[in-house]
Amino acid sequence: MNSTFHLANLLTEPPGIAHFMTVGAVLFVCGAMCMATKRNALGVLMGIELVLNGANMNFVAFGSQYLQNGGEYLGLDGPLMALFVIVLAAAEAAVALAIALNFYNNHDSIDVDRADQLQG
Amino acid sequence: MDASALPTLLAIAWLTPLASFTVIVLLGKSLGPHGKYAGYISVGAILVSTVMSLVALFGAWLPNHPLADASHHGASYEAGAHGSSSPNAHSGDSHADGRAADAHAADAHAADEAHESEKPAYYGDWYALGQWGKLKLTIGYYIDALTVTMFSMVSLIAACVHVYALGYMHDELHDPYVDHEVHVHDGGHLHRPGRFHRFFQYLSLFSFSMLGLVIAGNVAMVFVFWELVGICSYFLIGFYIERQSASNAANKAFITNRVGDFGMLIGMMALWASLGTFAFGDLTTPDGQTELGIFSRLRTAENDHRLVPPPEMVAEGERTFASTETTGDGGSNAGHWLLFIAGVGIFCGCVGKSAQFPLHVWLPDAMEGPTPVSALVHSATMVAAGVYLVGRFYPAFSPEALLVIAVVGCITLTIAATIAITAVDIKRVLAYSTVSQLGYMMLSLGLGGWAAGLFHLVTHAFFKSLLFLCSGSVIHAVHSNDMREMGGLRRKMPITAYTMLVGCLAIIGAGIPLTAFGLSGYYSKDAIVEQAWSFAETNKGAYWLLLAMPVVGAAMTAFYMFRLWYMTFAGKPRNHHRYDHAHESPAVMTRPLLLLAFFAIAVGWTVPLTNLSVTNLLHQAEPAGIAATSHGVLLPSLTVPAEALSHAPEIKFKAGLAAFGAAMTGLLAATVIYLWNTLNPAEIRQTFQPVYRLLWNKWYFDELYSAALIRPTMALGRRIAAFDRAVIDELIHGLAWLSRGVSKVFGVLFDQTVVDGTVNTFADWTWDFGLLLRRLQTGSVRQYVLFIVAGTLVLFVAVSTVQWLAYS
Amino acid sequence: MEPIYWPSFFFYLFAILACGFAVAVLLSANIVRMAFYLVLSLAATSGLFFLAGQEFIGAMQLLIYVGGTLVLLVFGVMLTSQERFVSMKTMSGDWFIGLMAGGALLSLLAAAAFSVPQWGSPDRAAVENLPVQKTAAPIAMGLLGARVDQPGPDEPQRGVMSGYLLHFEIVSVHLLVVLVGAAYLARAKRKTAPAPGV
Amino acid sequence: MGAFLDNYLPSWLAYTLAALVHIFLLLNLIAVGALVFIWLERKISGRIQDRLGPTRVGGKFGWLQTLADGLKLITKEDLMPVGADALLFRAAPYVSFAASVTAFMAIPFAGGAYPWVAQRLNTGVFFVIAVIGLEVFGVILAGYSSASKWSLFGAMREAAQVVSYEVPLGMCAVVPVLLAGSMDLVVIGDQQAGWFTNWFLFNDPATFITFWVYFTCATASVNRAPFDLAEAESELVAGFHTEYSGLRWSFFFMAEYGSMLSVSLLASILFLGGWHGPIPVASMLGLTYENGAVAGYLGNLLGCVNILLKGVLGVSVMMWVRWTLPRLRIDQVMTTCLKYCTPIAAAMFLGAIMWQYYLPHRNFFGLLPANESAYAVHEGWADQEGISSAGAVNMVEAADDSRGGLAVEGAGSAALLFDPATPSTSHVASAERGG
Repeated sequence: MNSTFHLANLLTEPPGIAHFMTVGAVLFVCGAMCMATKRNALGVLMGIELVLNGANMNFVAFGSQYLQNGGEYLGLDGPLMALFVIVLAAAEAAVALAIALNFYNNHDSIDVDRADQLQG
Repeated sequence: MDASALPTLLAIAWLTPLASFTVIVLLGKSLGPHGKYAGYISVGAILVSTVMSLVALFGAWLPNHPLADASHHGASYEAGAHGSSSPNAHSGDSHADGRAADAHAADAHAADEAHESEKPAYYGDWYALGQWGKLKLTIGYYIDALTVTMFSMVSLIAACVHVYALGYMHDELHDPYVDHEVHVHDGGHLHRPGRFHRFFQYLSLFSFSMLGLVIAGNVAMVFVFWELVGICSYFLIGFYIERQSASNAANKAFITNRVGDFGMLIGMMALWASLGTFAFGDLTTPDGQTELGIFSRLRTAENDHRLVPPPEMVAEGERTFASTETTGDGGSNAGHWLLFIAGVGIFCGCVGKSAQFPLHVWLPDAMEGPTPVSALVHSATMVAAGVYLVGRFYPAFSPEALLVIAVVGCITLTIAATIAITAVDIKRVLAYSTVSQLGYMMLSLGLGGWAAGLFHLVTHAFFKSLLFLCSGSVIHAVHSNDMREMGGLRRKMPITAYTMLVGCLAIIGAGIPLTAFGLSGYYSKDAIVEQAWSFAETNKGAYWLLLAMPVVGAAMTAFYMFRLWYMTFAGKPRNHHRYDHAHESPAVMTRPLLLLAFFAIAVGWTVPLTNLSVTNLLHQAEPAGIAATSHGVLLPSLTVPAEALSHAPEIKFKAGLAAFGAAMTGLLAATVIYLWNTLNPAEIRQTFQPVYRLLWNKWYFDELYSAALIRPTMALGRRIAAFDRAVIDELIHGLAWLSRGVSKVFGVLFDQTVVDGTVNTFADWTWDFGLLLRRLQTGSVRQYVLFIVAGTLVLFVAVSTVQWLAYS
Repeated sequence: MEPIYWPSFFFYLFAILACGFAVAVLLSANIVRMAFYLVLSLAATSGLFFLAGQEFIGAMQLLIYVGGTLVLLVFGVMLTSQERFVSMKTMSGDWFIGLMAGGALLSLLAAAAFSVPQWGSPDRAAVENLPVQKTAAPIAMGLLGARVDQPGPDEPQRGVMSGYLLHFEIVSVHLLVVLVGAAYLARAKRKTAPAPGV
Repeated sequence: MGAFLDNYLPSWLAYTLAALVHIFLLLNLIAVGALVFIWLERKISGRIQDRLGPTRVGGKFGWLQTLADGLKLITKEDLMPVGADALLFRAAPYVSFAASVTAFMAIPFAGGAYPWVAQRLNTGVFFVIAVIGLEVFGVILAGYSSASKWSLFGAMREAAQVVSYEVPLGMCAVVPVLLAGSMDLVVIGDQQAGWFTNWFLFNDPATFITFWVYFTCATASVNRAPFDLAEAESELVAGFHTEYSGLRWSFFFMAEYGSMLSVSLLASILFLGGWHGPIPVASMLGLTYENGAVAGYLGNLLGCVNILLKGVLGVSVMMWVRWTLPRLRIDQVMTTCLKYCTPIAAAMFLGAIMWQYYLPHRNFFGLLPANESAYAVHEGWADQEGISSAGAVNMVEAADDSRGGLAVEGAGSAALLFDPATPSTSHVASAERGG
């Protein structure tokens, strides 16, 4: 109901979707920054995981009954989507890791800045 | 058994031959040695059909629809005859007549049938193929007494023919089969693999097609099976495809039929365009509405089932015949014209299929097929289809259309009978006899004798199949078709000879005049002559020819039939080589002959102690409203008398005597000339040389068609081809040359400067832009991520700005 | 004063843990520590999932993500953990640009999150009176193709709201393909030529 | 417990107290358990090797030996290699131990109307398996941060092994879940109430085989011999804990013994009837909550003893195996997992489904009719529809069946899912859930 943020009743008010979304946003941005700043391929991979988790947080938040305040409600779609994201993230990690290892085998390095043969 | 079982029973009877066909097509020669078991499968299938049809008739139809007593019919004749005594009365009276007859008939029928119009019939759809706008195509059924009768008749005869063919086609089991009539280049005979299985495969398909035609519930389905019957006959007539004559005959049959089908399509379109339905019966749609069928539309209950063009037909007709004059009472005749066209159109199809003048030429040539096929084609299937369709479509024929039918039938029966007199090929005699008998049927239907015509169809089917199978037996024995090489065969093959004698007696209508005892043809032919008599009495004038011709035809029938029998079986053998070679056919061939002979004798009888007879059965199916006398609208002087009127004793007496007298005359003449040899046929031939030449050459119909149609068409085609080569090809070449020159000039002037320049400029721009973009393509994943983030931000900001600008 | 709402307390606890370790992942230069922080961050995230009532998703997060994916990641780290790759410095310029963009994005997302009133805190009494929601069975039914939570709009028959059976199958096949593909990519290969210019 | 205390104390104090009591009990269980198990292992190994084992400290059986060892370890110097990553090196043992303890949070020790469980979760099975799997992180971090190649090798082996073995382990755990139609451990345990014939172990041949596969995989996933590649002393000195000493080292062992106990408890709940003995003594004596709180408490106590006995039995079997079988090579370990355990587990999963589909409502290899009430699906929604069958297959069947009508009864199904009559607490309980 109240979109303003009161420090006084911080612990007496239930968290809403916005709170979860904020956490998700932090995770997302951290992940994106990881991808942008890490030179280690596995660091980039970790950034991706964080980004996916940030996104997942939104799915879960919108699919949760406890956070409902009359807004959008995904119902069962929320957790199911989150589940698919988790599973696909696992698959993605496996493939990315395989790529990273291959890259390491071929270049003796996992610095993504060295993987720039495709530059224009 | 409940009457609701009828569609199922008949569907089984209908589809079993299809199953047999499918099995044989798929397995073919692998069925036993040389495909021998294909024959058993096919025979089994048609036997199942027969049993199912008979179960449908005796188990499901008759218990639910008891037949009227013949004596009641007699009573109704009285009433009908009464009405006919004032034929010139106002047309409104004739309804009263019809209804009087109806009332009597109603007593005779089951008590719950309050109305004569409510003839028992079952109709519905099994499966809807689809609906395109108004056009709805379904697989449906329309089952009434006629359907059941036809099913029994067709399947019974087909079963006999199948069994017979097992023996007749035995040669085809040899591998290789030697066709003695085909000569190959080195002077020998053609050797080819046996086609036993293929023959039975076609027979099964043929039976399936004919049964489908009979059970069909709408015109579209009828047309489909109509064409299937046609293609089956094509296959079977051309069974000995290596023989040039067989191939030609098949083509001829097929193409001639197409001419008739063209007319039929026109008739179907005329009906559909104005009525918007193909169905015979009224159908109830899933949402509970009743869609009236063709018959209900044309003969509505409000109009006492008189044929009145429905309003939409009048409107359609007025659009089609914009300049039609209106009748005196303000109404338009347009609807009647349309009805006439539809009727004649449908009849055109029947003309082709039932080999009526002028499309009769294919049927005699169809003798090139194996004899069992001829038997089937000539009795139960192909040619019966046309007559059946006229009978089925009867409610839609206006009196004028009926007159056309009658005239065509009359011409056909006369011409065919005269040709049959001179033919020497045993099968050809029978073929022209068929054409002639079909003419009788058409004549009867055209004159209002609905039941008589269809009754003749049934009786004729039995004795004509008998006759053909007998002739097949003879051919099988002597290996020749030419009667001049036969003679005296009755001593060698008595069963064949005497069953054929039965057939001959049946076809000439042998019986004790003025009593109810005779062979089957006796009843049906007399009924036709009675109807003709009734018609001629009602409509004076030139219509008497429609009476005279059938009577004369009866005499000719008797003459040529007995000429055939005497030349074949009586007297002394003319060719001893063939005579010595002759032998009686095996049991598998003669048993069907005996069965058919029994039917040829007895099918016209009423089963003792019951009312069961084919006539009574057919009366049950008589379409609503046609029992009454009807009057022409376009041709006001035309009156089609009610069929009941023809049973009046005075007509019966005269017609019976006339028919009997004619038959006896013909029989006597044949006996005198061919048995006693009192008169020498050669001398007679000499005397009537021009007439004989005319008849021998089949009235020059083939030559006429050749000269009038085929040769002009060919000549025209050659001219047009020459024109094509000389003018059109040259024109095109010139144009091509011109285009090439012009394009060369344009290529230099325009293409290479303007078009190429534009394209190259664009390419250069793209290249430069690509070089620009290339700097962004750093290959670094991390920078790409930054681009994505930046892009997201820009997108957000842009959208927000636009929103802010738009809503603030 | 109202009594403390304990889920709220735990929310903030886990949120601070998740966000803090996520930031630690970002700021840490050591790849192994990054992995460690990531584990903790994701575990805290799964705690948040539990708090949101999605116990199944939370357990899955622990099982698949933390227990599977990240172990795999650490495995990869170890396979490639040469001294020079463990701590790779990033250019300060990159850091600057990244932080600028990230800060902007974060502020944008946070602003978006709090800009919709309906996404704010729900009524406490209403939330406390909610019955415990069973999560596993509806999800399982959803994966098997039957939606039991949202029946179609006033339509009594089944299958109006279709479930996720097809998606489930696609994901399964996808996983299989990934398995095969990863095994192929990572298979032992004999090096034919030395890598150019290490 | 928190809800109970809430009536007498301020809310925050009540829940804090409840949480502390739970933690105290669980930590004691693990600590005391570890003490007992270490002593037990020494005795068992001694007997297997035809020795006596510890005999002196604390009297006849040397039962104070472990305590003495513990004192020694506490007083030992805490060493750390020079090149070690200090933070991770220090954190690793606690990560392991924390994971091990957390698993106990969701394990019930008695069922019935008032189950003895710190936090009842409706996805308990997965939670426990997931948390047990986390223990490996401590091992991996320890191996990496020790800056020793022995440790690193051990850690890598551990990583590969644990990730692989979680697959068959999860598959095996799904079979009882399928039979019970719930992932709630309390529900699964109570489904097997009554005589031992109701145990899922004896439900059908597939579950019987599944149990042994589960036990193998559990042994592997808690890193016990013959799968203890991470510490293989013959090759890697001591594997991941080569560089550890003193209290940190002992934490690893507490974690290991805790994990052994938790997988054994999980095995007994999933397959061996949990807190229900082979003979239903408690219900025979009327020790249920229908006969009053005291009787019910006694019944639960009996159940608690029961499940702990089964857990100890499981741990003892693991020790027996350890001192009987030689250690496998790493490739053999992976082969065992990927070529044997996983396919067998998958086949048994399928077999259990088939069995359940074709022989529903039968127990003990299909010989006995099932106790219908015990088989009512406890998720709260199937009960009402009168679906009295076990297993996910039948749930699916019921969902397919328009008569069963899960999705059919439009508004009804929401009520089925969020059934207020289900004996569970309100959202306040999620405080405990979080803790």
